[in-house]
Amino acid sequence: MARWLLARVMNTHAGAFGLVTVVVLLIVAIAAPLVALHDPNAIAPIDRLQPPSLAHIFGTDHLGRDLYSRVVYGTRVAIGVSIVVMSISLSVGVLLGIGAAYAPRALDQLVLSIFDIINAFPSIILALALVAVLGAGLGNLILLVSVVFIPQFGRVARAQTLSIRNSLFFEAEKVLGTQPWRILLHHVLPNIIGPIFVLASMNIPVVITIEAGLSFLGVGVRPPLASWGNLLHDGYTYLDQSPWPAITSGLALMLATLGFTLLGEALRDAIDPKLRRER
Amino acid sequence: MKLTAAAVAVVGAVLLLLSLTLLIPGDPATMLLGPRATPETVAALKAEMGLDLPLPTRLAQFLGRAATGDLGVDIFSGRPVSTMVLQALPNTILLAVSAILLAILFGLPLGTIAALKPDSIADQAIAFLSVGFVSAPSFVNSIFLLLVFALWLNWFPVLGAGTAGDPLDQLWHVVLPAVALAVGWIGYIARLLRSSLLEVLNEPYVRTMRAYGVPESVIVLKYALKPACIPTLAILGIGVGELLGGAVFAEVIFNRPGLGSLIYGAIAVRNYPVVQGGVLVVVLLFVATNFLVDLSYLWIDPRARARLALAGERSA
Amino acid sequence: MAAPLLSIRGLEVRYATERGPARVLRSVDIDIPENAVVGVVGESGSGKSTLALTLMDLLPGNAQQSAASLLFEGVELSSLPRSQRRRLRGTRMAMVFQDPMSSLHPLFAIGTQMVDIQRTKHPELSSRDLRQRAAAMLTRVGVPDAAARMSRYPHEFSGGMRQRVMIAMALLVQPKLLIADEPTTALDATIEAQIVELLRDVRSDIRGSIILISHSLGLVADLCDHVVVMYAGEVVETGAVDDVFGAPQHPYTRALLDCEIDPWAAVEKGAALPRIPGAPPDLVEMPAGCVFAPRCPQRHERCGVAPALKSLDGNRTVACWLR
Amino acid sequence: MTDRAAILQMESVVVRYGRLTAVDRLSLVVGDGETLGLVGESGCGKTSLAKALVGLTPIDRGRILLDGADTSRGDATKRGWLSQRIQLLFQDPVASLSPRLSVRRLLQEPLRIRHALTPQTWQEVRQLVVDLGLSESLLQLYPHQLSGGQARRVSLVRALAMRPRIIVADEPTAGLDLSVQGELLNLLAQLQRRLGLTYVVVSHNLNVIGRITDRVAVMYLGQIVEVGTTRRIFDRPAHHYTAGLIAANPVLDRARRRKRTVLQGELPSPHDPPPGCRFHTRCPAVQERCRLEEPALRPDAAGHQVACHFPLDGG
Repeated sequence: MARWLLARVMNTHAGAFGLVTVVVLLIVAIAAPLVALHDPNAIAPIDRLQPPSLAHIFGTDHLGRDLYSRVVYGTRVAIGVSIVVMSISLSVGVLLGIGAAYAPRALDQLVLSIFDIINAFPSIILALALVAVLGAGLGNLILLVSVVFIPQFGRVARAQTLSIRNSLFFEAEKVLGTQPWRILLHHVLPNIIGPIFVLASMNIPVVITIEAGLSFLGVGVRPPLASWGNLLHDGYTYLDQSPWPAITSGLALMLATLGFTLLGEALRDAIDPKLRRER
Repeated sequence: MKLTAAAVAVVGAVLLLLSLTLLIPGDPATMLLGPRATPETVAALKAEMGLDLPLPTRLAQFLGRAATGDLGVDIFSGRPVSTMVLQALPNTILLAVSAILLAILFGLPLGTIAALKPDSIADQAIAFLSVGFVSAPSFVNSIFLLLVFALWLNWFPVLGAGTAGDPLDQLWHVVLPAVALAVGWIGYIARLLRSSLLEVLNEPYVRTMRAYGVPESVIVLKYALKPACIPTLAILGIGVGELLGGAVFAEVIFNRPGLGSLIYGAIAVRNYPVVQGGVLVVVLLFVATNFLVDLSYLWIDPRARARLALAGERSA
Repeated sequence: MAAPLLSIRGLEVRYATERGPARVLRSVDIDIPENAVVGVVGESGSGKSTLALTLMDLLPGNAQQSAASLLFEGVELSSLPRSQRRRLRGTRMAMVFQDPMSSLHPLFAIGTQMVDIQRTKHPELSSRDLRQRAAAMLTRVGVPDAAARMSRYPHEFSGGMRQRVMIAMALLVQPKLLIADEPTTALDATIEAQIVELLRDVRSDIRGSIILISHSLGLVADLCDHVVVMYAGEVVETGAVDDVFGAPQHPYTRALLDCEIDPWAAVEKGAALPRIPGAPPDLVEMPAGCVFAPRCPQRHERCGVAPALKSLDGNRTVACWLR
Repeated sequence: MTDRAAILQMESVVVRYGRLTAVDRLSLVVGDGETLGLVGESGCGKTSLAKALVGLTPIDRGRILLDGADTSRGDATKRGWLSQRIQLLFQDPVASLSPRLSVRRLLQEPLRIRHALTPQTWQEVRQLVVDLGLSESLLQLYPHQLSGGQARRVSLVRALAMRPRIIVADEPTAGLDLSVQGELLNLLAQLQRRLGLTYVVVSHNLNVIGRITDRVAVMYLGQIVEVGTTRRIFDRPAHHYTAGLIAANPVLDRARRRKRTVLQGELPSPHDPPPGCRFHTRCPAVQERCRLEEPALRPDAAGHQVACHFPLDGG
């Protein structure tokens, strides 16, 4: 299965590019201390806002910190946050979604209404409001962005479960007298996990963007922790003095979202045959 | 049905907003009066702001006042929030509408061209551009556009929304932020339209048209584009939400007055009535556009009209 | 004998598949006489629907076609530019499809569609005239309250009514060649009978030939003068319906006719039903020789070489070494 | 009536979906070991009835007795009671197999459900696989890799592994080519002889029904309009609808084709069935009484039942 998936993903240029980019980013994130050339938080006011050089290949920021090293550590935050957020939203959303599909009508409606309420806010506005109220910081950021994404997983899980409950093979299992727990475990779960997995992989770049965006607005990851959003904010502040902080962190962010998007799409095309015709 | 769901969502959203203010670590009254305030003055201010009342009462009061257009007052300046929001709203709407129009204006033809000649060089170029566009975060776009076109090339103004009462100047100021917001949606619309158009062009009903020699231009422009636009329309609803979110960044980066920068500025100083009022208006705007999108299905798809009529009959 | 309306010689169609090209039609030779109803019968995979789409030039993108000759009304279609070929559709040729639900556009009123399909044939007529013609034709094919129904959408019609609309469309353009691909398969039995009656009834309205593609031997026997029997992409037998069904010459035709159950036949309930053992060949990896040989009860050494379609008495052809 | 002992009795069964009455006061008896055909056009309720028989659709009124036991009371409502007595073969065999399970797992499932998965029972199932003409290499495959015929046999093995006494087959030959349908029908006949099965065959293919069934029940708008032996139904249909349905069947025999009458009109909406005789809007022999009074399903001296005020000759 894994090998088959890999082959399908590598089959297209876009998929291969996405996979390679994501693998490189993962390595950078895990091995950040090895990949970075400097201490990301070492301040050197004399070297502030330097253009790229041999010593600082991405240049330096307004405090003279090495941008390359900060971008490398920012990878850690971006990928770490997005994976944790997706894990939380996925688990909670799938549980709620399947639960709603099996629950009596009133309970189902209640869960749907909660999803509707969360969805009534544009996601960045909701995250902004939540983080602003509960305070900035990594933990709150993860928790609250997770909340924003729960409805998506919940809805997909619910819709998939309902469509399976309407499917012929579900009826066939009932006629055979299959126990409900067996149906759930062997027939419902395996069939909804594909689309859920695709949704998660497609949402990772979105979470990366939201994390960076909130940090950019100063309500996300707190400085001096290096987040691409923080770097970008500093870059924006000193844009008229040196474009390098903004350019390097912006490009890192774009590369990450592009890589994850392409990988997500390749996975979707591989897993979901109905969507395979799309590029 | 849709209308009730929308109403439930709005009421729920307001409830959520208000309950959030309960969870605030430092409450606004204390914050406003500073650390040296006596408990009595804090309590007095709280009473004045209605913060001492139980949540359901506050909710009812807030909704009751909101229905008459009263969103409370700015805790610092004492200005009515509704006035502030109304002043900011046109700028944000101009930005959002420009971005949507740009996205449709470029996305629609690009998607159509790509679908008509699948796998051609044009198609591949469009596909390549679209993916790049889709994945670029709007605030990165904003900063890069600002850097290149305003700071380096000096083609467009750097900051602000332009002089009030000068439409041309305002339009000039909206170009860069609108492009920054639209870029992702150009790619998204182009890709979505391409795939749905390809699907539609393979439908049996298109084959029927071809079997009677109906010219390909009529088939594409009249018969295929209409059904192919339905999925695009569906994501436009969600898109408006993302645009309103993206507007926060565009307005902050380009220093434009607007709902986004209003909310952002208020959050920084915990000016909760302004945050509440601003977010409420954003939510209303978002829910209303989604409702309009749902309505437009009825206009496009006769089957949706029939389903609605049937549902009405059942509930009657 | 008069020249046929359509003469197909050496038609080959391949579909690109993941495993390689599937040879869906192979060296197909068929003559469609003037003013005749020709049935094309065959089971799934016989290539009968591909044949229809080939004639209409409506093959999907992954199909590759090569024909030695497609002579229609004295014009060689295979050398005709695409634009001229398109202009034949809706003027000299038309088609009725199997599924009347998906074959009509769900978002446009019936009338709009019926007007647009006439424009190639009647560019000189105004939309208003075309609309009137369409409404009159709906009445002709038995759609009640036709004028009002013109502004209705396909989902507001029953399956049988939709198929009447499709037939009305075909009649509106007066084709020389009408291809009907399983026109009653998607319909219920009593509605199917109504559509069969309608087809019989409008037969004389069409001053041309009809190709009826069907898996139902009964339907072909019911409606057609001539029959073409196809198996796995090849024509195995042709001739007048009564001759072919009365005295089949090809072992496949005979076996297939045997498989058709006669519910009135006086047979013991326990008696085994006839069947053809085995399955049709894989069109991607075709075995050499006669296509039917692996399932044929009468196969012998010569079947290792594919037999050509040869003429018999009484205007019949058959592709079998035994004849 | 049948001379066999009744194994399945439907008594005034009503099946509703919301406001739609799909099966309306339907009574029918199936004899032990017989093959009963259930025919009718789409919307007549035959599939709803089949689902009700296997417990997939609850019945709103009336009762279904299996071996004399009410299937909605007592022991019969326990999981496994019904499934070990009656099984359904679905019309779309590929879609009725859970897509993520291998054929091996699919075939073991009925044994697991019965808590009877032992090397010996599994060996029996594998023998059944071979008996049905399936290769053992199939066990490795997944449903989407099977042909329609193969999937149908896998479903059949699954059903048989529950050791039912009755099998309801919904359109057993749908999607099968003429040249291979005989194979499946022969197989069903063999199994019936070997295991003493009772079949309820739902089909629109009158040729198949005419050949393989002992008796036929004809349905129209949720009700049975005629029940009798297959020979009698085909040779001398008493209900005008039955006659129209049989006449609509395209057959090779030209002599039979010539004398056909075509039923006019379309099926009225099942949401709003006509008053009186439900068939009166399309009946060629309609009288005033038919519009007012609903005819009951009544047996004649020979036990042939028909619901018509003015049946065809000898009815």
